[in-house]
Amino acid sequence: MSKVKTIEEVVAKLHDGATVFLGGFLGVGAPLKCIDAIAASGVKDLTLMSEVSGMPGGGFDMAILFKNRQVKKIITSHIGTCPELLEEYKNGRLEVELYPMGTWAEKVRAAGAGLGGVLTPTGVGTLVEEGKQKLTINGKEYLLELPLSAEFAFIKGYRGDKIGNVQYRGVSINSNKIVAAAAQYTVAEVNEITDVGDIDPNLVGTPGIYVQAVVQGYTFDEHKEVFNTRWESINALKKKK
Amino acid sequence: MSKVKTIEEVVAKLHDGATVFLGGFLGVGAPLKCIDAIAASGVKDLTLMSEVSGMPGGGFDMAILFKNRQVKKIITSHIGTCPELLEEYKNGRLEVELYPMGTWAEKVRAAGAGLGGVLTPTGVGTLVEEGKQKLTINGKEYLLELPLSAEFAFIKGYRGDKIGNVQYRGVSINSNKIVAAAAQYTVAEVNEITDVGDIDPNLVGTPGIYVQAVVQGYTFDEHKEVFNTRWESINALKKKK
Amino acid sequence: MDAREIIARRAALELNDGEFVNLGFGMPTAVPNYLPKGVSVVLQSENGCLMMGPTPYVNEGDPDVANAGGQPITLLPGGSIFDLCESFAIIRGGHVNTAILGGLEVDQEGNIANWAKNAAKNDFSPGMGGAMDLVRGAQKIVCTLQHNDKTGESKVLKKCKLAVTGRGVVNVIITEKAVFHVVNGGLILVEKDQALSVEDIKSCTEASFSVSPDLKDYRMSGINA
Amino acid sequence: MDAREIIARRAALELNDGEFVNLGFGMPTAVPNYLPKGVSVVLQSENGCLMMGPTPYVNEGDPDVANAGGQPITLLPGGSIFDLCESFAIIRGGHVNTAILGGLEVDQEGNIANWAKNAAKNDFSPGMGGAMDLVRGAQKIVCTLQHNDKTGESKVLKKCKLAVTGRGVVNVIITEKAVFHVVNGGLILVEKDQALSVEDIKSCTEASFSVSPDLKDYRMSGINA
Repeated sequence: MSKVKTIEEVVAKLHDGATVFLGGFLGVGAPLKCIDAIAASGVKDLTLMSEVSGMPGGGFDMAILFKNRQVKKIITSHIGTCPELLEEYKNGRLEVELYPMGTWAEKVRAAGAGLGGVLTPTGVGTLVEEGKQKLTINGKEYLLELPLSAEFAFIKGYRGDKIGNVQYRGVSINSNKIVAAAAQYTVAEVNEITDVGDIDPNLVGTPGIYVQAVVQGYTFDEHKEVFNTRWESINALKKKK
Repeated sequence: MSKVKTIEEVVAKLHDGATVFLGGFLGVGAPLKCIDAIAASGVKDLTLMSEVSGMPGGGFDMAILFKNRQVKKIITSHIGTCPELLEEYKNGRLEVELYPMGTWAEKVRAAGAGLGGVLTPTGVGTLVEEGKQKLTINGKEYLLELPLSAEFAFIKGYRGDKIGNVQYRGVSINSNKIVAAAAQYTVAEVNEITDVGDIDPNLVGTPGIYVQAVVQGYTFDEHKEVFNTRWESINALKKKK
Repeated sequence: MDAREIIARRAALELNDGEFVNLGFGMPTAVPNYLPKGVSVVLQSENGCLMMGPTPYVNEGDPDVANAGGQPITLLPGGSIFDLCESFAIIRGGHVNTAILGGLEVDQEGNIANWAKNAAKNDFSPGMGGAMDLVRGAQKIVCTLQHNDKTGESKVLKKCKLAVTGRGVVNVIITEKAVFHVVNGGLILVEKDQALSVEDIKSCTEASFSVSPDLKDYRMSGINA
Repeated sequence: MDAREIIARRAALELNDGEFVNLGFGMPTAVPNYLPKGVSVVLQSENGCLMMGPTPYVNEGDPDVANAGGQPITLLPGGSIFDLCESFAIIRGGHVNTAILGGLEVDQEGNIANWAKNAAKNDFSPGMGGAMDLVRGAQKIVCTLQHNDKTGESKVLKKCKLAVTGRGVVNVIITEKAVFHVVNGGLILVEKDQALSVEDIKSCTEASFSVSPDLKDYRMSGINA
């Protein structure tokens, strides 16, 4: 019962109007190959849920989905970095639902963890309060924030085994570990697919119980090249003297 | 500014009536040397907070603190395994406050994470409801569970560096990672104290920001021997044919 | 064959290949011994791992690998380790397919009591441990218990007398005499010991139940199933 | 010296050796360049690490090590990595000693506005990102901003006009002309540009403030402090 699938197989499960978590943070730790396949599939009216939006500069990561007008709504904490998204938003074709970054993460965690909600001090006294229940605990005000889940999650791991265990590498763990637990169908795009038993149990970031499919992304060498090329193109790396 | 201290130094900070988290789960991942030092210190009227109680069979782990009558109250999910605790309880000298195991963990996490509380379905319709606010979210009932914090936490890690980063090993991570974040003064007892930079950033389970002191516990070799001896003494290991 | 083995052999039939399973203390721990051919499941230990394996030999215990009883275990290939918040997120979040629990009592509304000897405050109950989380979280809850106590009283009741662990949470009740499904807050007898009539089951059961039109003889893994 | 450098040099004096610090985008990112001798701090990047180091060279970027702006960074020895829930648990839970943030406006009640250009719904605000969590969580909130806008209007107000990020959360306000402490919901002028009188500060500041009996000349790390 291997969970290894092709990207085409898993993307074919999407439908117009689907709710979809995209892991990553401004492109780092993003499931780049799955995003490209979603773009190619032409599926539309998606509700994307992502901690933040695309890597500054555009033309990378989730930007293509906005450029193709495949997204109806985004639920996130920040949209300022992705020009293609902003274009859709300013033209009135994109609905935006904003939560503070830590609140977004807790809402998704709550969904995966079977909690009915969490009380957070973040956003008290701000526009974020609107429409939310406020509770006072020991004299301090908190907002009740409800769970946020989706039908699908596309995450990016370093290594994944055939039963869905995922090992992360570096800060690419970011939102991937959180959204993996909160979707009905979680797809892990990884640099390397390993045999069962090849990942030290201590290094499993997302256990296979949360994962429905494992797909091959860029190899690690390709992954390095993709990012170094991208970062060089936006002058994000120091020049050698 | 090294956080490395002696066990005597950190235990001297305790006071009668202190609230203290003990990491571990039935002795596994317990800060055994710190517990012995707390016993030797004679500090009393402690409120202990521990996910569960001592390893079945008694005479190990936190048992000594009950035997010495140093504990006024325990906040936990289960007390059935530690004969010394039960003796105190049945004689009316120990107050017991019980929460379901997952609820206990979420309460402690909430304290460390600055949340005002979480809504959990666990315990709805049971004695656990008593005195708690009940909220209905989308037609389902939840209990509001409030944060649980303490003045001190004693945790057990595998390796710790001089700025307080802690790496765990195996299931000994259990409650240690959670309680480390929820105390004002967290002491990490480790098998090995390392230089800064010796722990791979991906392997840090509790970052130094949560840790105030690092103390040398049993070396890893001693640690193996302590557990194999203990487990053999309670016939928990298979005999070789 | 004693009642405990009968129940474990029947409970094993509730598990499907590839499922993630949590087993309570007592009778449920014997279930993996009777898994049908071709069925392999992943066992969760709620103290923080998946893919629990057998007990290690003397001197070969890993001091950092143990089960929810504090006893040494091994991990099978493909195992994973996590902290207790994550472990109960897995449980509460509905990610465990099946939990098989021992019950002190169960009733026709799907309530289960398995943590406190009685509901009184001075009962010195050992505490609920992880049982309340499990009954609210796992997708399917199987309650295993002997049909009657030592004095012959039914443990399958109209209403639990002990303090309950959860209300309306049980999906399947397995005793050594019968198997009931809990559907819409009522019991349906789906299997019974071949040697007993429906009337026999009625006379040793306090709970009301209906009889499945598809009533079968009691099945046991490795015996007749 | 331009206003931004002046502010960064002053803000650097708010940090103590060994502190865990979060720096917002813009001016605050320059602060580490001016840390006083003997002061070293641990920088958190809210996307999931502690102990942020400098930008790597071309072709030496690690594809899995980046900051909260999606830009490549390095980690210093002693670094640690965690997911976003943990990162914001660190922030919201009060474990960060000091956050230095840029402000669009700040007011005499300690309110700060730094995420939305105005409070109207069709403002196309970029979103609050992690700013609302930071202002509620860090032990000390330092708001840095230029004293006046391009038209000379004060940005240190009686009441923020923009949508606020948090209410009553700011502890220290640093402009290129003055430093205020926020105490009991009111401002105290604690430092001012030596070339300016208290009256000068009053005339370019909309907010009311009292003057510290211990009023000092404006200090800058590496210059006069």
